Amino acid sequence: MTKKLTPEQIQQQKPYLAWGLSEKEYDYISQRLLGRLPNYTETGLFAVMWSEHCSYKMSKPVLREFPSTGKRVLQGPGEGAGILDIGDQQAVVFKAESHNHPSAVEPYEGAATGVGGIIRDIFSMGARPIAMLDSLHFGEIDQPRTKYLINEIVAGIGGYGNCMGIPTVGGETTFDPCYTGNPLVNAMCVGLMDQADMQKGRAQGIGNAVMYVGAKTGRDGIHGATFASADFADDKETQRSAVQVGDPFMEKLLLEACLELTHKHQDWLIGIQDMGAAGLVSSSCEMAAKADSGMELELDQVPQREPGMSAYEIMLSESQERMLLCIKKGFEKPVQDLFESYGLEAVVIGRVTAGHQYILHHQGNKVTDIPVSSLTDDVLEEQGTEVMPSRLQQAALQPVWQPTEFDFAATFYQMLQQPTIAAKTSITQTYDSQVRTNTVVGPGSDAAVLRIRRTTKGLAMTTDGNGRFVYLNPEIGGKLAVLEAAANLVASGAEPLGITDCLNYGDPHDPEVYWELHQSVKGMAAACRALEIPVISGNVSLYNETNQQAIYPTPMVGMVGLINDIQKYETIKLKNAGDKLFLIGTTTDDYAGSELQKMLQHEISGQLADIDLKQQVAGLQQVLHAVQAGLTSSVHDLSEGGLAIALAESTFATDLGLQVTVPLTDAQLFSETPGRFLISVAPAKVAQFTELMQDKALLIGEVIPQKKFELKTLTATYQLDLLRAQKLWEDAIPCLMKSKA
Amino acid sequence: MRVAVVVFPGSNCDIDLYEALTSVCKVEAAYVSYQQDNLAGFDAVMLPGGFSYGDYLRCGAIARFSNIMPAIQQFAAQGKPVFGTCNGFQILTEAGLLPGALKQNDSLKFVCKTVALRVENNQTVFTNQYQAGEVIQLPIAHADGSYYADQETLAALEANHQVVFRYATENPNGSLNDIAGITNRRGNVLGMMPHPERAVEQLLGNTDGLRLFKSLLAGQTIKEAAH
Amino acid sequence: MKKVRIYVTYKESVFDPQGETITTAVKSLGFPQVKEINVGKFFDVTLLETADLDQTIAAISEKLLVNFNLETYHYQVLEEQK
Amino acid sequence: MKKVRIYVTYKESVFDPQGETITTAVKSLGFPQVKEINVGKFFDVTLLETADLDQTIAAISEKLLVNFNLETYHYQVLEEQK
Ligand SMILES: Nc1ncnc2c1ncn2[C@@H]1O[C@H](COP(=O)(O)OP(=O)(O)O)[C@@H](O)[C@H]1O
Ligand SMILES: [Mg+2]
Repeated sequence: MTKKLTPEQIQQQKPYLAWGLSEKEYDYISQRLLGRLPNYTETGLFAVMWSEHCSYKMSKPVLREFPSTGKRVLQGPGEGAGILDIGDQQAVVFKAESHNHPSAVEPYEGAATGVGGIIRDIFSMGARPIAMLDSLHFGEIDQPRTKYLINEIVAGIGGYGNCMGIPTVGGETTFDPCYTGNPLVNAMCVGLMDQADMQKGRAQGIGNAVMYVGAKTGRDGIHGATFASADFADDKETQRSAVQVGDPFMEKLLLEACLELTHKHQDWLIGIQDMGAAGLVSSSCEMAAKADSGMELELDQVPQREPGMSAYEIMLSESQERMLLCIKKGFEKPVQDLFESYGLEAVVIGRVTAGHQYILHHQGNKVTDIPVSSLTDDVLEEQGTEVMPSRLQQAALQPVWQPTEFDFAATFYQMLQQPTIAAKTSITQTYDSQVRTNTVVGPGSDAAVLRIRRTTKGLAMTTDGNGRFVYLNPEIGGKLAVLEAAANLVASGAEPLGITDCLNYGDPHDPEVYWELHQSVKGMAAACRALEIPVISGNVSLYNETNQQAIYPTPMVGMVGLINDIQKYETIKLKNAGDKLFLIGTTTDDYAGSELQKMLQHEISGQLADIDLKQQVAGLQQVLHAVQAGLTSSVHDLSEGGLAIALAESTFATDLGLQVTVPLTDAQLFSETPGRFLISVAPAKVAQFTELMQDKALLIGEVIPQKKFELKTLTATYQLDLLRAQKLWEDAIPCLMKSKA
Repeated sequence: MRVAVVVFPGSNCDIDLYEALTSVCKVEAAYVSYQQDNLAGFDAVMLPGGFSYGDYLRCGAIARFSNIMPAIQQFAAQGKPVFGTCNGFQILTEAGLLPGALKQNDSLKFVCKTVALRVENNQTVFTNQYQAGEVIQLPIAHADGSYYADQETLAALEANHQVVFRYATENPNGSLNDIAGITNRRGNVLGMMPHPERAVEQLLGNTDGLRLFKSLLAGQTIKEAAH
Repeated sequence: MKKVRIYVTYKESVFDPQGETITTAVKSLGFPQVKEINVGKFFDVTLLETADLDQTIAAISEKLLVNFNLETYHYQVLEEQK
Repeated sequence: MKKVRIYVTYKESVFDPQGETITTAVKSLGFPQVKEINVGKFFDVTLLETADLDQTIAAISEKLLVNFNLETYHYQVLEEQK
């Protein structure tokens, strides 16, 4: 430990620069906000609270573009998670969180603690977490380090969720070289609650107690928040470790104890919030700021795992599995007893005070005395500079890539083995997707579906994002991310309700990156408005770079939808021989950013066709109506790999085959034109179905009882081997993982 | 019939058992905390799956010292039905109510999927509604489900027909003799890695577990009728 | 205070999938000279000086730390502490 | 042949929830004299005699057996074998 610097030494030696605070910010804090020089602890608090990770100082102006209101919104952005009304006095709660940087350094614990953090966000709202989803983006499976990252990250996600007894029901996994040094690990948690149990993270009422519950505070994760916001260089080993270690067992106890408190003892409780990034400082000052209260904390009361921790370390520690409560004066003892019955410690560490100061005492000294709002609300917003990336300016001049002659059958089998398309069973099988017995559709279909017990309803959920499209055109790519998520829900029979997101980008000080961020958010926002759904929560992860090489701009969309009659959910699998096959939506030559292009060209290029949002949304609605009316036997939206892959996928794990004739070229079977679906319909329902779909449904064939795939395109006829296809698709990722690099 | 569903710190399939019993089978059930020390008024005891004590040390190793365990031992000694699935099975072996032990899966990974099981013994209070030799499908979800016992114990298990369920097509974890579920000598304590409580509703795609609960109820009626 | 290290391993007859996997991995990483790797765990127990140290350690091991169906153990007193 | 035992433990500052849970369990089983239990693992590596034993062991540990984010290791040559 370095000896603590005096305020004057801090001013002269500027250690805050290394902590991420700029000189301009430091001067603003000392001259305008405090009227004096901040001491060591205070400077540390400012550095972490004013980091992008905690303050969103650069992304905030962009995030304002998202629609966040609507008739179902009970809680929009700003709390632990957003809440939507689903009728019957119930609500669905969800949020997504990124843990990219911690996972790049320590993949198992990084992924595990990411899951732990997002779960706490959900139960801090008073909701019972009912499902987890993830969104994983890795480099190509051709290096030992990537294999290690995949194994450990997947194990970390499963390790935490499985132990908590929260099913991991869906997600996405893609592979591109840009994620090699900086994998993306986004996790989403969905909760269910009675509206009467809704909680907020606020501390108010002079004299009320601030209570700390859960794990003890250690030195782990000090500067985690600023570390998450700092550019990423190759890691080094040290003797000490600041890596946070997750304890899902502790979190399970914490979950049950907090739910008992929020559901049964609302008269004791004023507010509750989890300690996430920047631990105790962010949770406590946010709780005070939201209620416009003052707060005084006694840091010696904070349960500590290690001796000799400084005030700075106690406040900034990111030890996991901790919550902060504001409890009505006089109820401290019953709260302690409640947590004690779960084997957990609950300790009064401070009080809500009159005024608006944030005061910390440690070992007899007042170590901090600053206005609450200076940490939370007075942050200097930073308007980024924006420049269209030069690659896009050049792309406009280049000829469009079109696949020329290729061997269709060979390409078909090869496409099924591309890891982004191939079966993810080797991953999803290590997640408990069924615990709590509500999972109607688990991993492997377009969206996951859960029933809501004691109602006739269900919830569908999905995570989607395609960095390639966003890289080629951030605005259109942003629209596509939202539309793809909506298509996955609609295919499952659900009406989209709202989204959460993780915005994964490079260094926002790079004007090209900032432009990408802004444009893609614009696209996402436009799609949300067209769908009339709000963005109710989200997370921004910037500085996703290794050695100055940024990832594809990768916004992840987590979307939740409502199924009114759970008996009418839909899956992608063919059900009966004799069912007619329909292709919905027109197919054009869209290969820019497609899996086909990536496979054949080893890189992506070109321009995306513009999207008519109105028409897209109308198309989604028609499909939804068809599913809701019970006219479909199976529905699959077309995404990576286009129609050819969707056809194959819908036969896998069935005894059925296909007889298909399409007015498309061989290449067009792999085109990724958005807004299309593959739907099978029982003969008796065909008339009603085609009438409902008007001219949009093109009859392309029939489901047959043999395991065969007969395909006639504009140019040729093919007999494809479905058993071989399925085997290649299933074995692709396990084989790559086993192969020696 | 009244069934106790025992809840240990870290249990997480407790609700699954409870709902299978109450919502689906319409049987009276109650959660019983690991801190309780008696089971008066219950006709059967069920130990749920999950991660008692985080699976720290060994799965089930710490839970077996809970306050409730002597009551379960006594309950079993009286010949009353005791059932454990997944972590419940692990706890029953750690407590010595069932022989052998459950090791880490050979794959070293957690595995969640549906597997085929053969009903090897349908003469138990838990399996009388199945056909002998019948192959059923049940979900598994565990990281430590590889059954191990020494040769002598295995031979005795086989000789006494204590192997009730065996993996039928693929052995997902490395269990010796493909063992998925066993009873004690007397047949009133059953432990199994698969989760019958996850397979009791058509909506969730599988009802092969339902007859395990129905078996218990059928046994009850027979006994009551004989009074 | 005493510090005792209790070593726990699988019995000879019990297959150890982890040991096997690690052995294979190490060999394929370019260490053909490695013949075998066995894995075990140990518990460092810090406890107050007692007259019956042996019995205490045996009791803790047999009651909790070791599963005799699978495992076996031995221990070693590590160092004298104040 | 040589037999080397590599001991792997968490670094000092790393939180070990398992060790904590086991300590609590042991105390509550009637062993109040126990102050702390730390858990570690060990690898018994059997390998052909090599000149550069130290480097080999270090390489195996660093490449595969030890996660330096959290863990640290040391080793000991166990016995001479033929
Ligand atoms: N990392 C993951 N975790 C959980 N489920 C996953 C993961 N990756 C893929 N899946 C599941 O695999 C199926 C196929 O995923 P994907 O190809 O992304 O579907 P889509 O193209 O319809 O969005 C989905 O059901 C998805 O939930
Ligand atoms: Mg889809």
